[in-house]
Amino acid sequence: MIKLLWLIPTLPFLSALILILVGSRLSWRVAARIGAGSIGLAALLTILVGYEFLSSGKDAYLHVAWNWFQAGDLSTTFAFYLDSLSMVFIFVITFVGFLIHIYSIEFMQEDEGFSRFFAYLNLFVCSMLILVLADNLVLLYLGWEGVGLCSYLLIGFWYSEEKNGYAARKAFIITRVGDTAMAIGLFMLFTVFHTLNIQDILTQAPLVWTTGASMAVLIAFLLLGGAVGKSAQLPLQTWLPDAMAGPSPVSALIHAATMVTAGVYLITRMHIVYELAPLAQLWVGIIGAVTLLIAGFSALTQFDLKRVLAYSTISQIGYMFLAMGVGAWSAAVFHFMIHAFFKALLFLAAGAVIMALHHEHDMFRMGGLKNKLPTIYWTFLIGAASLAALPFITAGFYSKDQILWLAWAGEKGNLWFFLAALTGAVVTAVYTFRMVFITFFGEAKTKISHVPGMRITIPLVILAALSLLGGFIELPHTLGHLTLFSDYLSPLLPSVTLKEGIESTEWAIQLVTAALALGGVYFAYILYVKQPKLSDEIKSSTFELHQFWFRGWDFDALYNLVFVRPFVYLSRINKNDVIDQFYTGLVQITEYFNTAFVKTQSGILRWYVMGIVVGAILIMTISLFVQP
Amino acid sequence: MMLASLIAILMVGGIAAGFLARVNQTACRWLSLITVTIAFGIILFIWIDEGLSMTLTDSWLRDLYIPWIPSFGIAFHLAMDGLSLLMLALTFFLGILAVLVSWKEIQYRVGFFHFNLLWVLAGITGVFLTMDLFLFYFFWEVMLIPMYFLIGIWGHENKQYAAYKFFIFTQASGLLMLLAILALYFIHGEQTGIYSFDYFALLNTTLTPDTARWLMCGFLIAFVVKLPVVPLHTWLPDAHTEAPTAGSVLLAGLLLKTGAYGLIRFVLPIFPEAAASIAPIAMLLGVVGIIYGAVQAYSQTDFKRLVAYTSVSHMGFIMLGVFAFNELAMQGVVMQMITHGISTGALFIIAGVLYERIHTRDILRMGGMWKKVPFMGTVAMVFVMASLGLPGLGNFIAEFMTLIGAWQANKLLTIIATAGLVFATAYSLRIMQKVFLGKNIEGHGITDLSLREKFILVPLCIAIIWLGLFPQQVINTAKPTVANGSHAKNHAAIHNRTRTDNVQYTSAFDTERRKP
Amino acid sequence: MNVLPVEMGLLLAGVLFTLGLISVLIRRNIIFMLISVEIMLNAAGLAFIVAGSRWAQADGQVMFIFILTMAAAEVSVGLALILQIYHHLKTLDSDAADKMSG
Amino acid sequence: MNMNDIMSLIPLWILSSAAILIFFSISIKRNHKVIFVITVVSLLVDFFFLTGYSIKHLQPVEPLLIIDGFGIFNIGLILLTTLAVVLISYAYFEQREERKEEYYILIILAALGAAILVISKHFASLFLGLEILSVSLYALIAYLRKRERSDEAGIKYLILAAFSSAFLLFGMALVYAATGSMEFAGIAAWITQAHEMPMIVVAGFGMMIVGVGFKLGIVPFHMWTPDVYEGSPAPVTAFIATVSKGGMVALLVRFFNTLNGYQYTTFMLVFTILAIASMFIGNILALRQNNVKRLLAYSSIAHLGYLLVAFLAGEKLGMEAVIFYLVAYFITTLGAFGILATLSDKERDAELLEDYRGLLWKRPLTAIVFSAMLLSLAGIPLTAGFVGKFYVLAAGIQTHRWLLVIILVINSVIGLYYYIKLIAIMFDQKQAARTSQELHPLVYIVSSVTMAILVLSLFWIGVNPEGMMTLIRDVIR
Repeated sequence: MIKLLWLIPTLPFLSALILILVGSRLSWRVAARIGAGSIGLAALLTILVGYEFLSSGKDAYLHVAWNWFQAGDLSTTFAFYLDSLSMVFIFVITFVGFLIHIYSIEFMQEDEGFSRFFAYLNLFVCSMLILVLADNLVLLYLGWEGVGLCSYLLIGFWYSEEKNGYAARKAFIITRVGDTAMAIGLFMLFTVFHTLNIQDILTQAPLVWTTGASMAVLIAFLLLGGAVGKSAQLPLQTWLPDAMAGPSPVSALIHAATMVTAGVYLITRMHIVYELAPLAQLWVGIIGAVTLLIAGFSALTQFDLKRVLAYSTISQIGYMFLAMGVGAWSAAVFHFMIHAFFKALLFLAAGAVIMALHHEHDMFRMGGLKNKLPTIYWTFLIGAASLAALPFITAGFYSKDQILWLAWAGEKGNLWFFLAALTGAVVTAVYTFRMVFITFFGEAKTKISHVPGMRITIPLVILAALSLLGGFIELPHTLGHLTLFSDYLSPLLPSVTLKEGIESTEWAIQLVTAALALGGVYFAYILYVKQPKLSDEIKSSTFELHQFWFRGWDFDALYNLVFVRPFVYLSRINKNDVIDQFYTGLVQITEYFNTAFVKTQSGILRWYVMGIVVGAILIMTISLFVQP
Repeated sequence: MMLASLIAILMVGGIAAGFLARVNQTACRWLSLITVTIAFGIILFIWIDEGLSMTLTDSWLRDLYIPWIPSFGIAFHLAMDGLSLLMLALTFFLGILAVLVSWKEIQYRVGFFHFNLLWVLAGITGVFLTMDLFLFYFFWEVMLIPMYFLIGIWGHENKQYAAYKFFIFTQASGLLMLLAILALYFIHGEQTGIYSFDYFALLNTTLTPDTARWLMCGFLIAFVVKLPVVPLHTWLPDAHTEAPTAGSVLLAGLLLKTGAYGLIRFVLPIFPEAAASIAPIAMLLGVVGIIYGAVQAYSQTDFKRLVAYTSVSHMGFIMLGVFAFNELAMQGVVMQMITHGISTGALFIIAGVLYERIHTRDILRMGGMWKKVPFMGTVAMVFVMASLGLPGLGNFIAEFMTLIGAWQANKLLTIIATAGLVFATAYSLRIMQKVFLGKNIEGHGITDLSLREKFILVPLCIAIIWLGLFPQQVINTAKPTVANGSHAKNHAAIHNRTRTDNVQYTSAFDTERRKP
Repeated sequence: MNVLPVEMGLLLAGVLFTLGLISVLIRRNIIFMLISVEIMLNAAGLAFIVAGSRWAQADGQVMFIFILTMAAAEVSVGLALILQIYHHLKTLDSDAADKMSG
Repeated sequence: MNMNDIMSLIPLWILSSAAILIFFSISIKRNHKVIFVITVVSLLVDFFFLTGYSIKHLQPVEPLLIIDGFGIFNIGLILLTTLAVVLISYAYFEQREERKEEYYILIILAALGAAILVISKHFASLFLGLEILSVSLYALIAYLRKRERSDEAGIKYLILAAFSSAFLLFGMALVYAATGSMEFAGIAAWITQAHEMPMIVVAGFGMMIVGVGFKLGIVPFHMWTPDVYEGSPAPVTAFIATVSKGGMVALLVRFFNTLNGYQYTTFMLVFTILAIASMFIGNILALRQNNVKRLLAYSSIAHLGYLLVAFLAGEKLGMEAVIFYLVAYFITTLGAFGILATLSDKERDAELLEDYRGLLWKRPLTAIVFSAMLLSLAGIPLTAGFVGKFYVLAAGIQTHRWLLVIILVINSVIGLYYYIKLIAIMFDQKQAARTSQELHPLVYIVSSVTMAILVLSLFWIGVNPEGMMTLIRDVIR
């Protein structure tokens, strides 16, 4: 069964191909069956492959499809490499992907681009699978760009809106900036190792480099550049909020669960390089910490339901980066998985709400949905609770707690990381429940036009269950000490060495975390349910700051000013190509001479005689007086 | 003889088609199509026959030598290696498509059009095959005139201006190359007593560094104008924009490649040291081209002009790769020649197809066409993605190999070139946005691709994807040529070393003799 | 009899030549221009005679006769043309014959 | 003068007697056809005699002439060119009312003058040949009396030619005064002996350059060319452009080589300056010209500049290049003016650019032939002009005349512009309103066959120049 690993990415690819080629001629039922069914099969296959892989006890499985290209020293294969890390990822991708596909069948039912949507979505799943299964960095890059393309296509799915297209291009271009850094990183890796095979690089790296080798640091930074682009981290985070222009399932799958965590995958995959480059690793943490705060505060001020979730995604990935920064690899991957569950859930639920309210995105025009959409309400609440990391019952608590703890106690952790994470936790709780209260409590402001059906509710329920229970596979020391997940990853990803004598503080940290999360929820309750006026007062008293946060800390304005406008300006003023002026000038000079010379051909005989005389004088002068 | 027959078939076919059109225009089109297809068939036959068993040592597949002007040592010398094979395959592939795209577009003077089309192809075939420098120049010029007519007669509004510009730029640079060829001829003749224009003879000319640099500049200028390299590119946007679709396809797909081919075939092997000495400047020019072309492309509103500037940008990679002096980059260059021919050719075809429907090339007047023409949109998407270097499509392989090879030679320039990919994204997506996405401003009620158009574009799609996923066959075919070419630098090093060794040896000998 | 140095003879021819040349330049009447040219030709003939006498050869005089013959032929064609021009233009001003220029 | 001398001069006798024969024939009855046939036959006979007999009996005819391979080749070239001009002329003159028969006398005499010019080795024969040529040309230029421009062109040419002849003669006299010889070889011997050239000889040569430069129409003695080209009947223009200029080039080559002029840097400098000036000014003047005849006149100035490059390169290759270029240029120019003549009508020649608009669609073969000629002038491969230019460049590069060679290249590019402008007009989609009245088709057959032969030889020499090259190499040796 493990031999069929290649089928996992191939199935979605075939399905995408069919839908692109003949999709327009298929009925939506057939298209849906092909689109969702292929992912379903892939998910099933993943489980079977995973079962066999786990039971085989082997570290890794390699499937070489064909030799891709080989020239000079460079040799790349089209090969899939399965190990415990990629196993987690393909599981999340196919399984969550499958749920989202099911959801999409109903969500997109009315859309005329139904089959196109599924084609793109399948293509995305295929690319994402290639990304995480790639055995060399070139193939990974293929997947990496492939998901970028699909993200572009899906953000701009409703293409007749100009702003959707803008958001799509913005997403593609900004991630490409990161990709450029990553590509250069690949060039450097190749120069050092003469291969781009991931496993070869990882085995050789410790032999070639000592810890802190400048080349290692440089390469780690360049790869980090790719990661921050894809994962919407500082300073390339600005595309993600705009990416919400895409349909909600897209936001759920691509911009929450899978693609945006590709950066996390990349860094985790290359963790040996980062271990050898402590400076770069520290910066991974710093970027994570700063991003999670910035995005968290921005999330506080948004009124578009999906933008809140987008900023929250940035913030949560910040947590993962923070975890990687302190070397808590498995914690990062764990948070990735749990985050995939609850954030997909939140997006899907939000999508259902938006669809129910006739494509209304503004939270302040929702309200009172608690009773009208109970299933949605409850599942959303569970997701929110998990996001806010409400203690003990939610999966989010366990994953985030682990990060907080290791940021504090880990050898590479420090107080600032911890404080940032802690502040982030409070902020998360506040904006999450602000969202819940505004959307579902209070009085209804918009009529419900569509009640979600089974295809929407079932995925929500499954995801809700996972958001609650998923955390119990990894429990902290103080609460049962279950380490299924980190054990599973341990051969691959090293665990964190703790600072000496710090274990005893674990319970205190947990207590503080729990208290702060609950406090945040209560704070939100006061502001948005008990005394809504208070929130308005706060808002008006800090209007400038509010607006600044609302605009995402003005990064967009900055980039526009520094990069986009100069580029467009330069391009515009030089539309007619200044270099061409040079050649036009040459022509003009020649024409000038022409005009001048033509005057000498006056047609008057004596003038011509004069010409001969002048010539004669010239010749005589030269012959008699010039001695060359 | 097979090689000569390729050229002969095209020339005879051209003349026949020209006359046939007086009787029946459709027959003329069919005849042209069949002629090019036969040529394509011959190339495929050779490829299958030889290519599969190709090895490094036996890199010349076919050779034909007929004395032509013996008093000047000029011969009709054709030979084919892997590189020429690939280029010819591309030539005839695009040639077939060029005939097909003109099926409906060209209704005016059909016979003369096809005559010119086939003669351009014949000239290009000659350029890719000839191993005699005089003959090379001969074909180099021969392909210009029919091309000039293609632009000048069947072009768009400003065709005369564009045609002049094209002709004068290429002719000026070509003449400088002729000077260099002649100088090389005499230097070689004086050295060896054998006056010959033969490529393999001239390869062994010993040149002083100064002379070599000057002569190389002569060759270089012809090739970089064709390529084109900024700041010698300004003929290209005009020519590409004004040419009829088939003309644009041939220009972008093939004529630009003759420049790249010349660099690989002539500049590097004949002037290894000189080429190495200007490599940084050449690479810089390449990078300038990449960035400049991309910035220019972004602001254009004429679809074809935009694509033309992307060519400038993409050809910068060729300059960068050729002068990186390693096999990897060179393979990238060869790949780029092929994939750019396909992807840009396809974009021009799409521009042409749109022009036939809505009679404008102004992208500001397009928009929202996906709804009406999803098939065309999908195809366009593939090639737009190819032009921005999306992995999985041929251009990525080319650009990746070029860049990774160039990295070994010059890091800073490679970084800038890589950043150029961001710009490529910007202009490529702009095409998609303005043409197919967004709102349907003018309410064009247009029809999707016809069967003939699908027949043109789908093979291109398949080719570009195939090259992206299975490029190895191409790489293997080019390998013998490229491996030798990129060893030029090593050759040079060995050369210099032996020379200095000799000097040391004699001087040592002298001192020893003086000692007693 | 004192033999004049050959330089003097050539100088005389040169002066004659220059006079003819200047008068071609300053005359506008075509007939006068033609006459001036004849003067120049005769100057050349004089130079030939001087040169021939220097070397005591008849060649110089032979050349002079050739020149005379040729000048006569030239004048005959020239006068015919001038008649034509006068017929067309009603003037002998050479500046009037400037229909072709540019 | 012995029998051998008389035999070897037979080519000249034939021409003279043909002129006289026509003269008598006219006095009996004016018949264009008959005269035409006589002319053609005599030219052919002359040519066959030349190739059959003279070529085997090379010898000098002391003291004036020398019959050598070079001379024979040039006479042959002149005869064939004259033949071509005559063949073109028939249709051209057939549609005109003027008396056409004397034209043939004049053109045969002009050819005779040129033939004498190219075999002369003495100032006297040089002068005679030149003047026979010139005087015939005065009449030929002004032949179409009814056209206002023809007499203007005639008088301009007459005054200027006589003026420059005076320079030439005075120069000769000076040289003669100093050296005591009018034979080229004698002058050369004297100079070799004298070690240093006296001022008077330098001045003499300088003045001779004026005379020669005028005939060649190089800058600054070029100003007559456009006016005379425009004013003359098209076939005469062709004749001036080819035979008159080519004869002078041949003479120059002979004279310079006999004197071994390449050692005198002063004259090399003068010619270099003239060559550069001719190339630039000729081409630039042609750029925006709307009259095809004037355009070709300016282009001929530039082409003579190119020719001077090969001339300056000297050595064997340079001489070969000069001759080859001349041959190519003859074919091309004849072709171009031949087309111009066939397109002309009774009122005026087809000389405006507009007359050619859309010619390709109206008379495709004519347009293609004309394009081929223009491309040959531009030096594009497949044509004789290309090989000629290649030859010139090769000669220049072999002797390291880089400045000249690069200027030649620049000028080729400038020149390209107006040649392709003309081609572009012929390929234009619009068509000129003007349609020439049609004569009896038989009249055109002669012209058409001539044009066909010209265009075929253009391509033949362009594609397979080996034969011509061997021939020229033999001749020079």
